Amino acid sequence: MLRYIIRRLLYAIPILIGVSLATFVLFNVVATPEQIAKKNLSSKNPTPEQIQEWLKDHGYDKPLPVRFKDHMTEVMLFKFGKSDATDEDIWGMIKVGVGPSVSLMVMVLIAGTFVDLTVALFVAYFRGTYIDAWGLFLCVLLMSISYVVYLITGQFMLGRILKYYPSSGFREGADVWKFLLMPAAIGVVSSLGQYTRLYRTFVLEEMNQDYVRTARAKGVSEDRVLFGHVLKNAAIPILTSVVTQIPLLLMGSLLLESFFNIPGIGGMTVDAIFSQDFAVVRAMVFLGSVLYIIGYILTDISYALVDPRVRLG
Amino acid sequence: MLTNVDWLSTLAPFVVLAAMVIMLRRAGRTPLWSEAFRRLRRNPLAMISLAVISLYAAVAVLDSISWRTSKTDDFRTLLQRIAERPKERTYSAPYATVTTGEPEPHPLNEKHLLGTDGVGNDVVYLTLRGCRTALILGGLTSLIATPLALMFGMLAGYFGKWADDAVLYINQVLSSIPSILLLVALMMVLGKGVLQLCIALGVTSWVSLCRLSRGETLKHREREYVRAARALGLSHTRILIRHILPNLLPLVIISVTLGLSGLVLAEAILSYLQLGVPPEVGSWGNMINGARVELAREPVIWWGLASASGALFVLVLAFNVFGDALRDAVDPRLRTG
Amino acid sequence: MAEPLLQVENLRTYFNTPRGTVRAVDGVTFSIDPGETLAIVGESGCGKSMTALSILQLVPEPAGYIESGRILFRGKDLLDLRWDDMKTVRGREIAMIFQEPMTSLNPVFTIGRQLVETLVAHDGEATTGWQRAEELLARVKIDDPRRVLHSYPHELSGGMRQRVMIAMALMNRPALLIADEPTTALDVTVQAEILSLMAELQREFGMAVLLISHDLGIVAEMADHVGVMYAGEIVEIAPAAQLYRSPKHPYTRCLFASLPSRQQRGKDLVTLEGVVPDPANWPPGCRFAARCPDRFAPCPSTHPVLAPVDGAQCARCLLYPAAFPPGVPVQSPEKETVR
Amino acid sequence: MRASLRNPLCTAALLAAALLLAGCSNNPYSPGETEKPIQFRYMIGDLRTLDPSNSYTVNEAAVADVIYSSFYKYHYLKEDPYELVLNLGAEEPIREPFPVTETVDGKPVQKKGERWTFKIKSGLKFGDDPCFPGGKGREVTAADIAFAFRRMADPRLKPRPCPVLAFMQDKILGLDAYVKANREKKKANQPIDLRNGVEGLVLDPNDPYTLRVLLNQPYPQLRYLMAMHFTTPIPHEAIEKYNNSLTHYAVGCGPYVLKEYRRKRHILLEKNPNAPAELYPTDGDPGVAEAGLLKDAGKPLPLTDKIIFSFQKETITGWNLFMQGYLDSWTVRQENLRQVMTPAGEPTGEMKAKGIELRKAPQPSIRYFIFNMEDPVVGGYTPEKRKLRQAIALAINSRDFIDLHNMGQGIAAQGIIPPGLFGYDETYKNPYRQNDLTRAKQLLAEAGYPGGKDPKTGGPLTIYFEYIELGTTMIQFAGLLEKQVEALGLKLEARAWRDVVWQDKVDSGKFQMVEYGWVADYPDPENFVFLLYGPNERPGPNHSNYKNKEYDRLFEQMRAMDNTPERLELIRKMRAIETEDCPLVYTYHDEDLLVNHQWVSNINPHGVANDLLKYRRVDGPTRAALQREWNQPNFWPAIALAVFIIAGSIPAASVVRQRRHRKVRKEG
Repeated sequence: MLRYIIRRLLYAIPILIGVSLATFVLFNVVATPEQIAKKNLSSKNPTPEQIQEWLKDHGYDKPLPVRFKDHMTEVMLFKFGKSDATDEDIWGMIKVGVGPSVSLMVMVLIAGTFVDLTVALFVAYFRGTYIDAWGLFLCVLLMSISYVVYLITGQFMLGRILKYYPSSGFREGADVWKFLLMPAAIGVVSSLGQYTRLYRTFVLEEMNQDYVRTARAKGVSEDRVLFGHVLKNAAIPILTSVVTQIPLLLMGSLLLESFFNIPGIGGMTVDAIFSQDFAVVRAMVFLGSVLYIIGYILTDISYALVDPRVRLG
Repeated sequence: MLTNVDWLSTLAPFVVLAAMVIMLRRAGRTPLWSEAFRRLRRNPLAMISLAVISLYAAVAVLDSISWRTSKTDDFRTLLQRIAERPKERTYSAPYATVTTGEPEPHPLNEKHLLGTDGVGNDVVYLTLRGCRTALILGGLTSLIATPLALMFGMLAGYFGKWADDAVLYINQVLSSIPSILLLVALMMVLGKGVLQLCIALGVTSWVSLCRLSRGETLKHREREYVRAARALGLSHTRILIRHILPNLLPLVIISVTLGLSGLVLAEAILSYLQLGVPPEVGSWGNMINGARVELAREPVIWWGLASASGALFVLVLAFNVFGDALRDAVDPRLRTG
Repeated sequence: MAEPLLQVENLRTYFNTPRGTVRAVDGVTFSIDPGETLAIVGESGCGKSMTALSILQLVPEPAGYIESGRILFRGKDLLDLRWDDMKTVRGREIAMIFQEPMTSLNPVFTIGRQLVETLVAHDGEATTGWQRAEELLARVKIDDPRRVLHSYPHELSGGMRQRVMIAMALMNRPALLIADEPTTALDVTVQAEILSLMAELQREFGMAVLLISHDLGIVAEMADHVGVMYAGEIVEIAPAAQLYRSPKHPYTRCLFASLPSRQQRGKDLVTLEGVVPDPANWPPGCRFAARCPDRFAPCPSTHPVLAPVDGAQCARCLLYPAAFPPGVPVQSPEKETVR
Repeated sequence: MRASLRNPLCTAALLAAALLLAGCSNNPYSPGETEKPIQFRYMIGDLRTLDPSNSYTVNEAAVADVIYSSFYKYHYLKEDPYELVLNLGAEEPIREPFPVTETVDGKPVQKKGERWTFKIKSGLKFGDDPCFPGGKGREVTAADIAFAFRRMADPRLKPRPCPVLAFMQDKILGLDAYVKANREKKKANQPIDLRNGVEGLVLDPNDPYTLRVLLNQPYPQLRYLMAMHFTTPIPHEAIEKYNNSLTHYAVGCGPYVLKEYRRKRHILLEKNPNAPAELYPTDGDPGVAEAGLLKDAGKPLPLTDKIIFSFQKETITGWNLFMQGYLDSWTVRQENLRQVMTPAGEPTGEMKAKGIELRKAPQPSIRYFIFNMEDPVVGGYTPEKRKLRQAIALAINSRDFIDLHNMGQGIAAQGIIPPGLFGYDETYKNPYRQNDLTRAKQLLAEAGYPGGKDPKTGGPLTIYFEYIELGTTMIQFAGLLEKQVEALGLKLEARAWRDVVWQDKVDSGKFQMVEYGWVADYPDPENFVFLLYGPNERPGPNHSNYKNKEYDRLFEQMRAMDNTPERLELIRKMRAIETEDCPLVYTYHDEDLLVNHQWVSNINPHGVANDLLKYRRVDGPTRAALQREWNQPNFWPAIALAVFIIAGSIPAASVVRQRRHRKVRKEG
């Protein structure tokens, strides 16, 4: 297993180089560094040499090839340098932001998967009846609502009408869950339609397999068949879809965190986008890609864990 | 008079419509599609959603035909001439007679079915103008992404070796960048605008289609009829175009139709990040984004959000339902519903 | 003769399909005595597998359902049982093995666990289950049963998997074993081993076997009685020897004629022209009429009844006067054609 | 589902639901905290820096000015006019003429300079901090103030240089040379010595509490600088220990100490045990006592133990928190105004119900349109060009902008000097700000554009207005300007830009007309009239590049004068000149509207001072009680959902039972 992981990581290196190449090209065709400098100096009237100083400070003044070399070496070693807007060390900002982001993500992932799976099994159990038909149609309805609309109405409902939990902000300590519950609820509901339908399909595919008929022929009860045999087999595609959600969630929480003022990585990236802070966005694109690649590797490993037939060569 | 018509935006929809009709008729002759159409016709849900989509398309076409009366005047589309209402001062509730949210409410020029937004534009009119943007987003992006993906996919699948590795590498790099961030980066580079948005969405959405078409091409390349065609001395390109492409079409059409809803939804997210379309282009994303502030006001201003998200919801629902129905009609094995 | 173990009377199993109601099993009647082997033979699609599944009420829902008929097992009608109570019969008194050993075992559970589950499902003890499983695996001639218990289905060959299926079926010492084409998916050498194993176990456990097959060769060796099914009905049923000696129903005769055998060396095989009628709307008269070489006047319009024609041998063919349904004038074919 | 399986699942779900509902309260702070005497404030954005040497925005000052005290402070209850009172200072500084010799490019020159002698109180101590030996704050000396002056000249200051250095650089003896020397040292990255080196800062070896400042020209504004946090005493130990970075760390001798600064989360200030003895003022402007502002007269400051600033990036969520009682006060934005104030200016019923109090806070600021004087169309000093600008000025109606854009908050502006400052004259009516369309049309005709038509093109003359794309409010603003200008027959094209691009256009003069604003650095008219001073041209604050020799001469004369009638005369002359040329069109002086909860007292929004939080008192128990009352969770949706789930599961359960008990054979 370890050998397989190492090999996959080595495969990842060229891709990471490709990604950092792409980010470099993308971000150096944008607004001239002078404009970025002026924006970030934010004093009423920055003098020309102040701008020059800022450029030197952030390394924008070197010629393109030199900047390219620096960029590639720095990014590969995760040295992201300083943010354009706030001069903070980006790696420090990320370290601070990881805590809330991960806790939110874990909450949404676990609650989401549990809810989606329960509803999917419920609907699959009643396949062929009205529950199945209406359940499916409801899923398509939920899928068609835009994510932003979920956020706006969700926050309005939870903040102004229900008032169960704080509708924004964040605080470490014991009751951190009080701040994460509302955003997590919205995160779960917004992805409910799509994943319930997906899981239902996995379960139904397994229902029609021969071994189910064998199990019934053995006199095994319907529940054992569904929750024992079918669920264990359906777990394979379900687990892989859950694992692929992880990087998506970390990035998906972009809007969730900025809507609910949770100081996580997502919120930080949205601020960077609003203030055209290219250093941070560039770092996040790279970090996002690393997470995606790890996500893909996790997916393959999860195959082996769940499905005895798969051997990681 | 000739120079007063904005030919590009007026003719574009008709050209697209004509192309679609021709394609449909040619496809109708092939057994696969005629069977699919027959099944579709019998599916009531599919027909309703098709009707809804064509209604949106009609509004979009109305919004495309534009001309100006005199040299100095600017272009106004047919829809503007029909649906445009006089601008009010600021917000006003549906069917109200006075503005809301002002210290001294001012009387309105006329009643508005769904009220007006912050700058006084009639909400119904704005929603109608959103149709064109949404359909362009869906249509133009697919127009950009699909040929690109097909070409790369087929090249990779058919020729293999270095072509395959190159396309796979690009594919892997692009797909390992989170789609939201890739979109954001592209929009920051390209700037705001419907065309830029289409290009950005196109770049992010061609990856999955490319992988799909590569897989299919690989499958078909091994089939005997391809080897037979090679034996007959047909050139590679002829084989690709005449033989492999028609086999890819069903899958491609299905994945494009299913992808449309994702494209339309993406616009709302980008508008929140202020990377969507500029304010003067009517777009539901901007309306929804504005609604955040409106909901916080007292009295709550809900009609902007309601109409924009309603219109978006109905269109996306129609795309989803029609996409599923089309997939089931074309190839029941692919059924996931 | 002792009271029959299983009596199936006029069993009808239908399917709702977009093209109308498919009458897959349309009035099947037969019975099996304890310890005896009845084989049901027929082309694929004639409803023999569906008959087997209907006995255990494993008809694929929601399309399929049992229209009517009775299935008496030890005198009790299984169709009157509620779905839960039926559970106690399945796997304990009636066991079943299937055609595709490759997919019939759950790929993600170990063999041992799936065997033990059969016992546990009927309130057996897990610990005794493991011992019993090991004994049975040995009994079905699998070497190193302990290793097999802990391995996964994909690690075994087709033949071994079928042996595991047989062991699984015998966990609860069933009175009746239904074997739905057990050897079709296996190559010939393994087939012989499995069949001889089944015969041995049948004698040892005193178990009745309902063998579903389309291979006349296998049926000849294994079966005491043989029933021939065509188009959802039993067209002929008789003790095996008698059937092979003198098949009465024209369809059975064609089946035997299409078998390659020494007598017909060099001649091309007899093939039946035409195709099995559409199960959504069976023809009114004798369903074999369209393809029957001995067809004569009443065949297309009169639906023959399965009637005794020679001692224990019954046939559903108008060639034999007994097959005419009551109230229909008996006719006989002009010329005598004797094969 | 089998009964046994269903039970644990159901009980677990019910338990979880009960736990969630029981534990739910939307109080974002830990329980019991709102009872204590703590102020709950907020910040819209992350603070760039709290460093006293270069912190500049109003938000940063609100925090910094209660951590760092200076020689002077503004009298809390006197705003008409603003008055300086001693804070760290022991007595009023001695200001005496003092001949000074200064080497100007090599040659010594005799100058009529000035010497100020500042004497601070003894026994003042810095807040405790690990940078001091033994962790205890040491005594404050005059050397620390000198250190602060020199630190302003430190080129390594992050994230921006000291904004007020330019005002003093050419006035304090030797400061200019010191600044240049430090820059050379930084290039050669040699160490910079901030503890000595400026001629003009004279310390008395045997009197550690006296600092003398030598100036090469009279500079009365020095008094105001001694009231700003730039000249607060800075301990050199902190600079050495925290390698010159006081952006998010603070060591001062003010009433509060910076306990914790979590980026993008919160700022926590706590009472400074070593705080200097400061008392709540016992007198003030007339009407102060009636307003209840003297209830705590004479009490030692600060009146609250802690201040928590939470970050509210979204104004919506922030406003919700205020309405739920979790923030003590809020600056009203345009979207909530309708909910706060009735047309007559009274608080609405909802506000009265919650006992929320409304306060207007005039700000010494000015909003104005700028014409680019170097633009071929609107620029130029010829009578025609001047008439064109005057015509447009007459067409612009400030009242409309105040009503629509700022929702009725603000005073229509006649001149460049805002109310509350020396030189402001309520009675003055700017001839070109009286919105007189007929006169405007007549002036437009005289300017050569009869009826707004441009003789060259035949069509209406087009003027371009550039603004920042910031959502509906700015579009509304541009739309209103368009309507007013086009009333003259002219055509106004408003174009939106990203703020980076807009700033670039303004600084490089690539515009015809833009809208701009200026907030006072210190309450002196010089800080406003210098917006039209020639040498301050772009990219300096004089964005219109207005150049008038006479105006510049008068400015140089008045800038260093005391507030005397002669200075007032000079200001009037300058106003006459720039009104005729009309490079700027003044619209309004901004006015903030503050809302405060009933449990906060001693609120007096001061025009210039920023150390207001130390005077505030908070009644914790009433606050906690009201919070509980206003935030009753609304349970009916949860109950409705539960009922729906239970109702939904009954038919499902019956389907299950029916399915398990069905007979396979169809009945009959």
